[in-house]
Amino acid sequence: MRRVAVVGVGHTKFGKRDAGWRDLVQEAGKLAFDNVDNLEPKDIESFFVGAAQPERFAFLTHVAPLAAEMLGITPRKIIARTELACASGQAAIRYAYAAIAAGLTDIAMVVGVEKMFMPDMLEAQSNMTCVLDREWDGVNGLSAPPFFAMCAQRHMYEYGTTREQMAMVRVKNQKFASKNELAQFYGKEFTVDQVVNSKPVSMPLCLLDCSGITDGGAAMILVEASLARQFTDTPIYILGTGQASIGNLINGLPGLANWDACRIAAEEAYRSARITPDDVDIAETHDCFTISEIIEYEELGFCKKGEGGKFVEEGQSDIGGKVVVNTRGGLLGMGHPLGATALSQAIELFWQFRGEVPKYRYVDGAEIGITHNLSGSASVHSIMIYGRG
Amino acid sequence: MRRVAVVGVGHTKFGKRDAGWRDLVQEAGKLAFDNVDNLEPKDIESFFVGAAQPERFAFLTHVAPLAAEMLGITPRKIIARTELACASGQAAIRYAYAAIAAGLTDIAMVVGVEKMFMPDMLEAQSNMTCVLDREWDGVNGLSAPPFFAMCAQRHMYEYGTTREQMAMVRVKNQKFASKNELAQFYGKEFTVDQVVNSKPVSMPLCLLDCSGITDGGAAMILVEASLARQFTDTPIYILGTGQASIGNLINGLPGLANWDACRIAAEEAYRSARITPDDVDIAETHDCFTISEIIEYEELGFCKKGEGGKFVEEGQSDIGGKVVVNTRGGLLGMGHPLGATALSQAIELFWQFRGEVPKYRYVDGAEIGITHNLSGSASVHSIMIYGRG
Amino acid sequence: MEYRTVKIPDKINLPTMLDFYPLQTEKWTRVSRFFENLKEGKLTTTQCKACGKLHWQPRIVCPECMSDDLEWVELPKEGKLHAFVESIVVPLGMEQEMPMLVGVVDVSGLLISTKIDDAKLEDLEIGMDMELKVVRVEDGKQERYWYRFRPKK
Amino acid sequence: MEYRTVKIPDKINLPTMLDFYPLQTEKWTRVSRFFENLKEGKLTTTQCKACGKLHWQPRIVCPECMSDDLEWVELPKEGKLHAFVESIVVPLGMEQEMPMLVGVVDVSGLLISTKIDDAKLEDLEIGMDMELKVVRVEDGKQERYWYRFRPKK
Ligand SMILES: [Zn+2]
Ligand SMILES: [Zn+2]
Repeated sequence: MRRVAVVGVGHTKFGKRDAGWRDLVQEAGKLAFDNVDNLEPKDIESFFVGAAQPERFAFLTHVAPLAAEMLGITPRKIIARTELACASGQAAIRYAYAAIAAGLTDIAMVVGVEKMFMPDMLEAQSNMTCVLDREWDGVNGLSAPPFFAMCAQRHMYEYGTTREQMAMVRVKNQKFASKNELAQFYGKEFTVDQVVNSKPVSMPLCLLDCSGITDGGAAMILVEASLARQFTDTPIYILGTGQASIGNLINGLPGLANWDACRIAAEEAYRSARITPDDVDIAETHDCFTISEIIEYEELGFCKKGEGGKFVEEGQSDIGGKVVVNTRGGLLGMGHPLGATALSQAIELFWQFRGEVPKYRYVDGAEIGITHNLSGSASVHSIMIYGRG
Repeated sequence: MRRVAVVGVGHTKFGKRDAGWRDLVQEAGKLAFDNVDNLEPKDIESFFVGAAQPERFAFLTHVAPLAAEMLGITPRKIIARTELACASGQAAIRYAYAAIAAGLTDIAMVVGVEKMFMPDMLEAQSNMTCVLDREWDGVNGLSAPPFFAMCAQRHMYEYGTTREQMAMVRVKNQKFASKNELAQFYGKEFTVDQVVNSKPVSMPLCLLDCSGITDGGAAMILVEASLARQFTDTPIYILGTGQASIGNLINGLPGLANWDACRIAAEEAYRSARITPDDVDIAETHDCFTISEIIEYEELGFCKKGEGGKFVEEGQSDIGGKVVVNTRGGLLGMGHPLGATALSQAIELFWQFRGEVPKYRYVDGAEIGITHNLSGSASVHSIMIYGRG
Repeated sequence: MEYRTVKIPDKINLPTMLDFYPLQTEKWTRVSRFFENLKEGKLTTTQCKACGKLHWQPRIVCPECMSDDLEWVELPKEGKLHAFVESIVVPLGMEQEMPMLVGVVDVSGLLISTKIDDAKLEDLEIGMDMELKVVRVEDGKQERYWYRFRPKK
Repeated sequence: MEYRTVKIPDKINLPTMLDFYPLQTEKWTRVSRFFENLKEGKLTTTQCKACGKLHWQPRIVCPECMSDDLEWVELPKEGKLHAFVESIVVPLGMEQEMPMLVGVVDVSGLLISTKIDDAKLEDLEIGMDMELKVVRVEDGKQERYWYRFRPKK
C-alpha cells in the first residue's frame, strides 16, 4: 500500500455567508492552489467532492463535475462525490486515500462544501430531518437536536453525567473558536452559566449545546508520498483509517449512550496506524452537540466508559491535558457545514503539525492527530489518523 | 495493487415497481447473498451504495447506513454512498475496487439503487433537470432529453448521421430487452418505423429514442482475488478503469457531438487493463438516448469519429459484429434507474462470462468486456473493464 | 425598461420531497399491510419464520438470515418510555405542533420512536407506561394513518 | 375507529428546492452584479484581468489561472444559433410554457443555453442570428430577471 501525503489546503470563512454553493467552492479551491507550489488545476488527476445535500439545500446535483469546472480542473483518472450526511467530507478524503494508496492515481484534490442557509429555514430543517431515517424516525419529529438530547438524557441516566459537564465542552471549544477568524462564532466566549441558560432547543440541550447551521467550504491536495516534496517542504501523512456502522433506525442502534461503532472504528484506525489511544496528541472530534464529545472521549479510548463528563471537567481535553480536543473550536464553535467539516478538521491538524496556528491553540510537539466524524443517528463513525512524519 | 474479483450478484426487476426505495435494496441484496456460497451479511466488511438522488426522489439521505441496516450488514472497514448522477453506481464500484486494491478491505458489497417514480411526475422531471447545472442550464428548460437532442442535431449536422441510424440502436437493444424478463420494456420489439414515428419528445428524439424513468436495484459482492474461490468457482475480475471529466455547463464542453472525455477515459481504461479496443468482445455502453450509443462507438474506439451511425447500420454492434453492444437491452430496453445502471451492466458481463445468459444473447467465447457510463451533460465518462480470467 | 413577465407558481401542492409521512399503498411500498393494520388500530410488524427474529421496522427480507418467509405479528398496545425530549426544532409542515414531545418507547424489546400526545414534559419519566394511539393524517387529498404514544391512563 | 386528525399542509410556498431561477441578491450570490446588469438590459460576464480569459458563467475566481482579479464586461446583444430543440419534457412550474423551444447561442465564442422566444420550431436553423431579450420572473413575492434569446428581427 502506497503512503499518502497532504501537501496543501484551503479553508473558507465558516458562517452565514453571503455566497452561493459555487462561490464557496471557488474560494476554497483557490486558497488550496495558492497554498501549494508547482501545482495548477490542470495537474489534478482525480477530484473528490464531499457534500451532504446539495440536492435539497442548493437544488444542485452531479456536483463533482460542477465543482471541477469552477476550479478549471479536468480530472482524467477519477471523479465522484461522496455522501455520508455529516461525515460526507471524510468519505471523500477516504476515497482519495484509497485511490492513491492503490496506485490508481497520484495527485488528487478533495473539496468539501455545504451551503445550508436557505431563504426559508423551515425548509432547511426539513432537510436535516432526513439525516435520520425519515420514514420511520424523522416522521416523528426526530432530527439531530432531539435525537442527541435523548442520547444526553440516557447518558445522564446511565452514567450520572451532569448538565454542567456538557456545558464545559462548549466553554472549552468556544475558547478556541473565539480567536479563530474562520469560525462561525468568532469573537465570543461563553461561561457554563451562559450555556446552561441559553434558549432550550431540545432539553437537556440548549442553543449553545448545539452546532449551527453553517455555510462553508474547504479543500485539500493529496499526493502519493514520494511526490510530496515537489509541492511543499512540510507535508503531513495519513497513517490509518477506521470506519464502522451499526444500525440506522433507533431500534437498530447498540444504544443511545453507547456508541459501539465509534469504539470499533477507533480500534481499526489505531490498529491500521499501529498506535494506541495513548499516542494521540490532538483530536478533532465530532462535537455536533456537547454530549457527543463526552461520549466520544469514552469510545475513542481517551477515558473509561461513563467517565467522559469527568474527563472534560478535569481539563484532560484542554491544552495541557491528556489529549487536546478540538483546537479549531469544534463543530460547536466553527459551525458545521456538513460536507466541509471533516476537511476543516484535517486542515487544523495540517496547520498544527506545521506550526501554522496561533500560539493560543498550538499543541507543541504534536506528532499524531485523529479526526472523527459521526453521522446520522450516531450509527456511523468515521476516523482518520494523520501524522507529522 | 491487489486484484479484485466479482463473486456474486443480485438484480431486481427494473420498471415501474410497486415498491419503495428500501424494498428495492432488500430485493437486490437478498439475491446477491443467495447467489454466493459461504457468505453472510455479517461477513461484509465494507459497503458502498451508488444512488443519484434519493434526497429528492425518496426524501431519504444518509442512505448507505440505511441500506446496510436493511440487509443486516454492519460494516467495520468502510461505508459510504457515491453520487455521480447517471454514473453513481459506477462510482460506487470504483470506490470498492480502489479500497480492495489498496488493501483497506477484503470483502465488500456494492448496492446501486434508484426509486424514480413519484406520485407527481412533474416533481420527478424537476429532479432530472438538476442533473445539468440547474442555475445556468437547467433553468433554461434543459434536462437530458433536450440536451441530447441537441447532441443528435449537431452529430447529424457535422457527420451526416441519419435519423434511421439512431432508431436502429433502439431496434437492436430492444431485440435483446424483449426477451429479458428483468427489463422495463420486456416483451416488446420495435421496428425503425415505430421508433421514428413514436411520440416526439425533443426532436429529433422521439419517445423510443429515450431511456425511461425506472425503479430498480442491483448488488454485487467484490473480494480480493485470492479469496474469490471461497465464494464461487467462476469469479470474474476487474482488469482496469478510466474516468475523465471536461466541463459541466454547455459552454465548458469540448462539443455536443464530440465527447473528448469519453475518449480520454477509454484510453486510460485500455492502458490500465493493457488491452486495445480490438480486444473488447462485449460492451455495455450508456445508451441513455439512441444518439449516445452512436457517439460512444466512436469515442470508445470501436469505429472512426463520425462513423458511429454506419457502425450500427452495418450490424457491427450486434451479435456477430465487431463488438456486441448492450446485450441486456441497454438503458433503452432495461430502463435506467440511475444508481443501479452501472451494476446492471457489470452483472450482464458477469452472467455472460459465466454462460448464465440465455442463448439468444450469449456472446460465445467473450473474454473481455467494458462497461461505460456518462453523466450530466455528457461531461463525465466512466469506464470499467472486466475479464473472465 | 420593459420586460416580458414570466410567472412561476407562488404556491404548489405539498411535494413528496417535503412530505414526512410514508407513502402507504400497495403501489408505493411492499409493507402496505402495516398501514392497513394501523388503520384497524393495530401496531404490527414482521417476524422471520426461519429464524424467529422480530423486526422493527417491518421488512420484506429478514436482515438476520436473508429469508423472505416472514409473517405479520401484532405488537402489544403498551410499552415503557425509554427516552423523551421536548423539541422546538420543527421542520416545514410541523409548525402547529410546537413544542413537540418526542420519545422512544420500548415495546416487546423493540425501541420505537414516536411523537408523544396528551402529555406535558413534566408528566414524563423514563420507564413509565405508555400506550398506543393511532392518528389519521390529512393533507386534503388522501388519508393516511400513523402511530403515536401517550402516557397510559 | 375514532382517530385524532393530524393536518399537514396541502399547499406550500414554492420551495427553493423546486425553484429553478437562481437567488440573485448579494445575500445569496457573489455574482449579483450579473443580475443587476441584466435588469438594465445588459448581458454581462466576468473576464480575468490576469490572463484575459472570458468566462461563462460569471465567476469569482478564474478557472484558467486562479486569479480573483476579474472585471465585468458586457457581451454583445446578438449571437448565432448553435443548436436548438423543441421539448415537451417540462419540469414542475414550467407547464404553461409547453412546448418549449430551447437552444444554445454562440455569443462571442461563448456557448450560452437559453429558452427561445417569439419563434416556432420551423423558424429556426443552425447559424441564424439571434438577439437578447430580458424577462422579469415573478413568483408573487420577489422580482427576478433572466435572459432569453429570440430570432433577430
Ligand atoms: Zn430470519
Ligand atoms: Zn485568469
